[in-house]
Amino acid sequence: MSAAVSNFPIIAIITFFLGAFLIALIGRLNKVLRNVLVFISVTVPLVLMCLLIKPVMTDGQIVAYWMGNWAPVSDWAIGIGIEVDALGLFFGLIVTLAAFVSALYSFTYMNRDDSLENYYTLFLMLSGALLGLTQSGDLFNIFVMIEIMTMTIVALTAFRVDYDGALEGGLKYMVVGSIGSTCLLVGIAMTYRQLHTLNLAQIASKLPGNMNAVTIAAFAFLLVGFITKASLFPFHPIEADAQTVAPASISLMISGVITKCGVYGLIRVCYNLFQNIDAPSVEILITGFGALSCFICVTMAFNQHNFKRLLAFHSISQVGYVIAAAGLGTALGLNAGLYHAMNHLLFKGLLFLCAGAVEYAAGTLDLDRLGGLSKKMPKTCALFLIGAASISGLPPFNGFASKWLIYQASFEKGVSSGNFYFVVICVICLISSVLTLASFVKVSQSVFFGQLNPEFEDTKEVPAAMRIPMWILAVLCIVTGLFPNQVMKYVTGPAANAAINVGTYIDTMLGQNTAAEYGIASQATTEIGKIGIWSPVSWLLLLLIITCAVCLVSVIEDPKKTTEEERFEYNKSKGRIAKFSRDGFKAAGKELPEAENAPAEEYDKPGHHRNPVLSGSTMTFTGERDPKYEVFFSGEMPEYSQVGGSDLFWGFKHSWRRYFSYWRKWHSGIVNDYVLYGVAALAFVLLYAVLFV
Amino acid sequence: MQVLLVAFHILVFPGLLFEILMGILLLGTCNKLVARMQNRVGPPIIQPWYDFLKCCGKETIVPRAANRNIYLGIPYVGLGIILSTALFIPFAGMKLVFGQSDLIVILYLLTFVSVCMIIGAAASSSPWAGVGLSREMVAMISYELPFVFVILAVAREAGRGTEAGMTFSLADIVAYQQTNGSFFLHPALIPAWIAMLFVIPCEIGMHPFDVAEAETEICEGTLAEYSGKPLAAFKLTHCVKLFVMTSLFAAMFCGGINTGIPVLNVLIVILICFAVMFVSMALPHGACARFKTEQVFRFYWTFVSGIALVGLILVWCGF
Amino acid sequence: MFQNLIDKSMKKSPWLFHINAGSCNGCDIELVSVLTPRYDAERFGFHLTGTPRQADIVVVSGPITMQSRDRLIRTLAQVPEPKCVVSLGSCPRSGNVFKGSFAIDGPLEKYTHVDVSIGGCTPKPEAIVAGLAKAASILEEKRKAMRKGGIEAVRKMEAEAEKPDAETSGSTADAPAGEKAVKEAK
Amino acid sequence: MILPYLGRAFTNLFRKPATEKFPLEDAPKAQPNYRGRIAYDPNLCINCGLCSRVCAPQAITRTIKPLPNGDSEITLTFDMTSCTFCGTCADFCVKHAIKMTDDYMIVGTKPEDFLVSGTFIKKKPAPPKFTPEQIAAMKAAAEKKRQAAQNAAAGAQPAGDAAKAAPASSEATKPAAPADKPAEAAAKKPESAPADKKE
Repeated sequence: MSAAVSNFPIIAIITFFLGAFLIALIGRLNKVLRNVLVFISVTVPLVLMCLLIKPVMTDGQIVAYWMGNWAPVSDWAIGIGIEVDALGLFFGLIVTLAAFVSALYSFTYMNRDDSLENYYTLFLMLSGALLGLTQSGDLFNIFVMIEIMTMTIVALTAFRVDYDGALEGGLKYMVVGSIGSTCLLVGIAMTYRQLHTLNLAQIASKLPGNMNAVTIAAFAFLLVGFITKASLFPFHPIEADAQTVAPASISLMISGVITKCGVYGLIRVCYNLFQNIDAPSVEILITGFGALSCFICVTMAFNQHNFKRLLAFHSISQVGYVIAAAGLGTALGLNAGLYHAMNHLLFKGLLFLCAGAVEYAAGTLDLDRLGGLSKKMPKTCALFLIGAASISGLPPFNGFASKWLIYQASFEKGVSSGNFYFVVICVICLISSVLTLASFVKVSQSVFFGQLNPEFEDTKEVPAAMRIPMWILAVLCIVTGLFPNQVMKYVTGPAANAAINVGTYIDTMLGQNTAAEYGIASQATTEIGKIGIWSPVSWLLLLLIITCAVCLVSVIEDPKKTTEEERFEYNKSKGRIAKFSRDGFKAAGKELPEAENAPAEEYDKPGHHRNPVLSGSTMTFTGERDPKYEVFFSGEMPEYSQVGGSDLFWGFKHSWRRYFSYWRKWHSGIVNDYVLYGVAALAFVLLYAVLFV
Repeated sequence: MQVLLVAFHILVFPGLLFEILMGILLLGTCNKLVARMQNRVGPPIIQPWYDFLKCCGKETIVPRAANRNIYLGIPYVGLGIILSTALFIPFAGMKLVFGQSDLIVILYLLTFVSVCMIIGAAASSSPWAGVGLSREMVAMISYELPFVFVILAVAREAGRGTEAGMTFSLADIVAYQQTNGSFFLHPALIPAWIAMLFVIPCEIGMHPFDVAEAETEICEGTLAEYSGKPLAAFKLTHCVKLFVMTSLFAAMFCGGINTGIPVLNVLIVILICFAVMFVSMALPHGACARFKTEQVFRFYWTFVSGIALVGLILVWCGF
Repeated sequence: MFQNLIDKSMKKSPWLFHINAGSCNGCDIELVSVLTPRYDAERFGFHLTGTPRQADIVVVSGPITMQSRDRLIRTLAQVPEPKCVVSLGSCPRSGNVFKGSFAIDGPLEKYTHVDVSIGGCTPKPEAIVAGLAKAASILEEKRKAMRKGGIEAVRKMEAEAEKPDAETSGSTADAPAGEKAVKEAK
Repeated sequence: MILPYLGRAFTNLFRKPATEKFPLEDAPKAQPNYRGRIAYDPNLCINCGLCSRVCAPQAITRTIKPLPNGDSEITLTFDMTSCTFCGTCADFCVKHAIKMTDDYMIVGTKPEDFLVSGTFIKKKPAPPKFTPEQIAAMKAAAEKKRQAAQNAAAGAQPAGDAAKAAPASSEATKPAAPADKPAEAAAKKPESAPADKKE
């Protein structure tokens, strides 16, 4: 490992923090300078992380860097180590990519707010903390980074103080977040008390030897701490509230990255430190948390009225997917989990940015009032469709590849372990995938399609600068969806293997054969070959062939039909017709009799009888455009009657009304309820760990 | 030569023309059988072909409030996808076009086809279509659960041979049935294929469960605004979906039929398709009226998934 | 070749859309009874659709009452071309017993060209089937006209159909011819 | 979840469908006295106009065209699209000129197909036998004869019933007066009758 490459991670972290402090100093001077500074301090870490991919991912080396060059002396690791293996780099990539996209987006999205230098300082500190968390090889350093992250996120959620619910969301996040941090701190203290070391590698080497009651309690505390950060089932309301009120670029960071760091922590704890993931009880616990939060949050998202709150609940259910897959313990399961974690960042980020764009253009996120925006914002609608298709797992997009892996892994785990529980997990995942699709159909119908609310008549498309980051994410969505095998081989495969065999992790930090001496076998890197026998590229080729075959057939020459509508539009564009004049109106192919000049006596001949007083209603069509191209409204003039987002799917919701009303009461929005749920979860996990692990 | 063979496979035999022909014949005979059940003569067998041609000939009206590109483009995408899905199903032992086929992939492709219809309905911005697409979505949620149970049961049963203990690949399932008997006769899988027979009509949207295009209640629901060529594409998708589901049933449960002569195999599987069509679509259509939306949902999530779950548990306990 | 295949298929699968412009429901029941097993219009491909967008033959029944007049015009406009309008029973053509009342708004011919009329105060189902079959064959000619000259050609064809054909001799021709000429002038 | 019609649906499969073969064979005949298309026999018609007065939807119109030789050509048109087939015109027609056939296939594309009409020529009425002068003379002779008869009767009972006779005579004169008026009316009647028939 050449020296220069080994200190890339620390440079990346430092650029974030340096950028944050510089902006705090000179941010107020001039806007452009501040934006340039933000841009630099966001692109440099991304570039560094990409440079690291070659050595760490493909060659399998691990970057080891001791802060202040305090190398371990006679196996006492005092200094803080930065250790980046494939797993750490994988999550580091996620963090830097999200930070880059979010910064780009917020240049235009936030320009309506003021005191932006505070925003950017907090934002860069947040990204720095996140990157530090994923790179650090020291347990306490992880805790410090988590603290910085929680504090900055609380401040950023409540950044728009005038937004109703912002302060409340921030407060709730801080209160329940601090429960998680205290659990982490207690866990770290316990492990330190037992093993007298904080270095991850050293803990990993020492811990499997002496598992006693204290370390099991420490495991439970660490587990609950990271579950709070990943905001799984009992802790998810705080994140849902925070994401609803935070600015869109920040909710991208919350849902895309902070939950992933919780997942990173969980994987480190279970796979590396305690290596007890293959114990059935731990698997059941973790997959249980994952599946539970997956199903409950999807059904909760099903009848939300606010666009971003719906997306928030979905992001929790997708994290539930990741945890359910990662908790399986098999190589395929971890692979599927990591792949889904990456996909989740891409499509969830895209959807949050679309929500931000809708809020920026239309001003509201209420699903019952929005409607028909696809005519006004066609590009955002296209982007939204890509995001929605990939989150609901439609084939060519990336959601499908990772979900398919998750079903395969969970069912395979069920079969190999003979435990019907994992089949139930697989079924829950499949069903919540359909429910995700259902709620995104609801969102697309009530925001983009359907009738345009006259209130939003003058919404314009969002500026192009805002759409560039969305296009970056959309392209990544499609690319990772089209080449699942390559992604498996180069990105998620090495990361999963790094998590599974801890030996190399320990050796690089503490010297060559320490792992062997502690009796930790280094498992062979399992090669996942058979996966991905479905190659989407060939399917896409097939689809192209068939659609052009269909179009060839349908090229039957259409009867000359310069429809009146096109001619009318053409003339109007040329300004020839100011308004559709009355005389041009031949509703059903026949001139309508003018009320005045219809001679009364013309109809006295046989076979024709007309009432003498010609009704005034002939006048109804003055000024109305040709009804041929109006929507069929069973004869009436079409007026605004958009079925609001909330009362779609009446059949389904009616059957589940008791279930839905129970969960609505459960999410009461009162902080002490959430704290109660958190503590209850902690007690449950402690009891479970003591009894079973 | 190889390219020509692949082209033949894609475009003619198990490909486009065969699917469309089979789809039209299946829907035609289904309507004819239903008519005969109601004691009337009923339309000619190739009536869907005339409907398709007539719709091609009519003028296409795009409502002013509709989103024009999606409104016109989506039907052809849906048609392309359903035609490509059929290529993933091994038909009477024929070699697969791309050599791989997977139940989960087919499950999601079928979902994609229904999503195309939903997006098409949403793009037409008609209130009828709004109600129609929400009903289509509820129908999709309702048939997904039993369908998943059936897929897991079949995957588990066919996986006994492989080391991973389960296989989603349809090719392996058919191979397994070739060796030790088709699943149709297998005692443990009887509840599975009964549940599958219930799932097929809801997946396609046939009469008792066609809550989405209920022409009487919500004016043709999702297709309320469609006319002309896009409508023709949707009608053809409906026909081909019939063929896809019946040939999926044949592949999943009657894969073991192998009489050596390929032509005979093909005929037998075609016969099975017609038999499945009769039992699962014509009989319910002739015998009962259209379900309400929540009736469809409750029926599928209690009765049909109960049967499917019994099938899964039977297979799980290794009968 | 494909085009006249389509023309032929126009005749073979005509879809009906029923507009009740204030009818006493006598004709509506008869129209629906056409789809029952005894008369079974479905063997000719007739199929009752829910939207005008998918309709080929629009069956109008009832004297165009004041209320239903605007809705009738809008729905008729929303039917895609080559379409036929069939008046069912006596009411649409003349207003039957409601003739001269303040509540109805004139015969159907005022608003659209009526291709086929089926007389009878509730015509028998066989008469309806015969009428619809005639309308289906007219549909085919309209489709041919539309192929050549587009929608204007169809309108021209309808206008010719309305002109009184010369060969009906005898005095009956001139009396109605009188009022026909007047309508043309309008 | 019982399916009551499953059994019946299954058995129907093997039964002959109950559909009429209408277009292949000819249409089935209607019931015996079905009120279908109107058949009007112009020769029996006496142009009394009862049918058009009694027809609710005013489906019957009549045009009378005077011909040069004094005859009048009368056409009655029955508009089938305006008729409700109630049959009242057939009941009221004194001469049974209107019959309701059982032809229910009233289908047409042009309004003319629905008009049932018949015309007949109403002869000019024969010229009156007596010229007006002869009629005046005959009237005067009759007058004289009646006066003579009256005077004879008045002579027989001169005073007794003069009072009675007065009113009697007044009646007598009155009946006499109207008596002679109808006579004129009668005279006038022959040539007015044709006129009456004319309008």
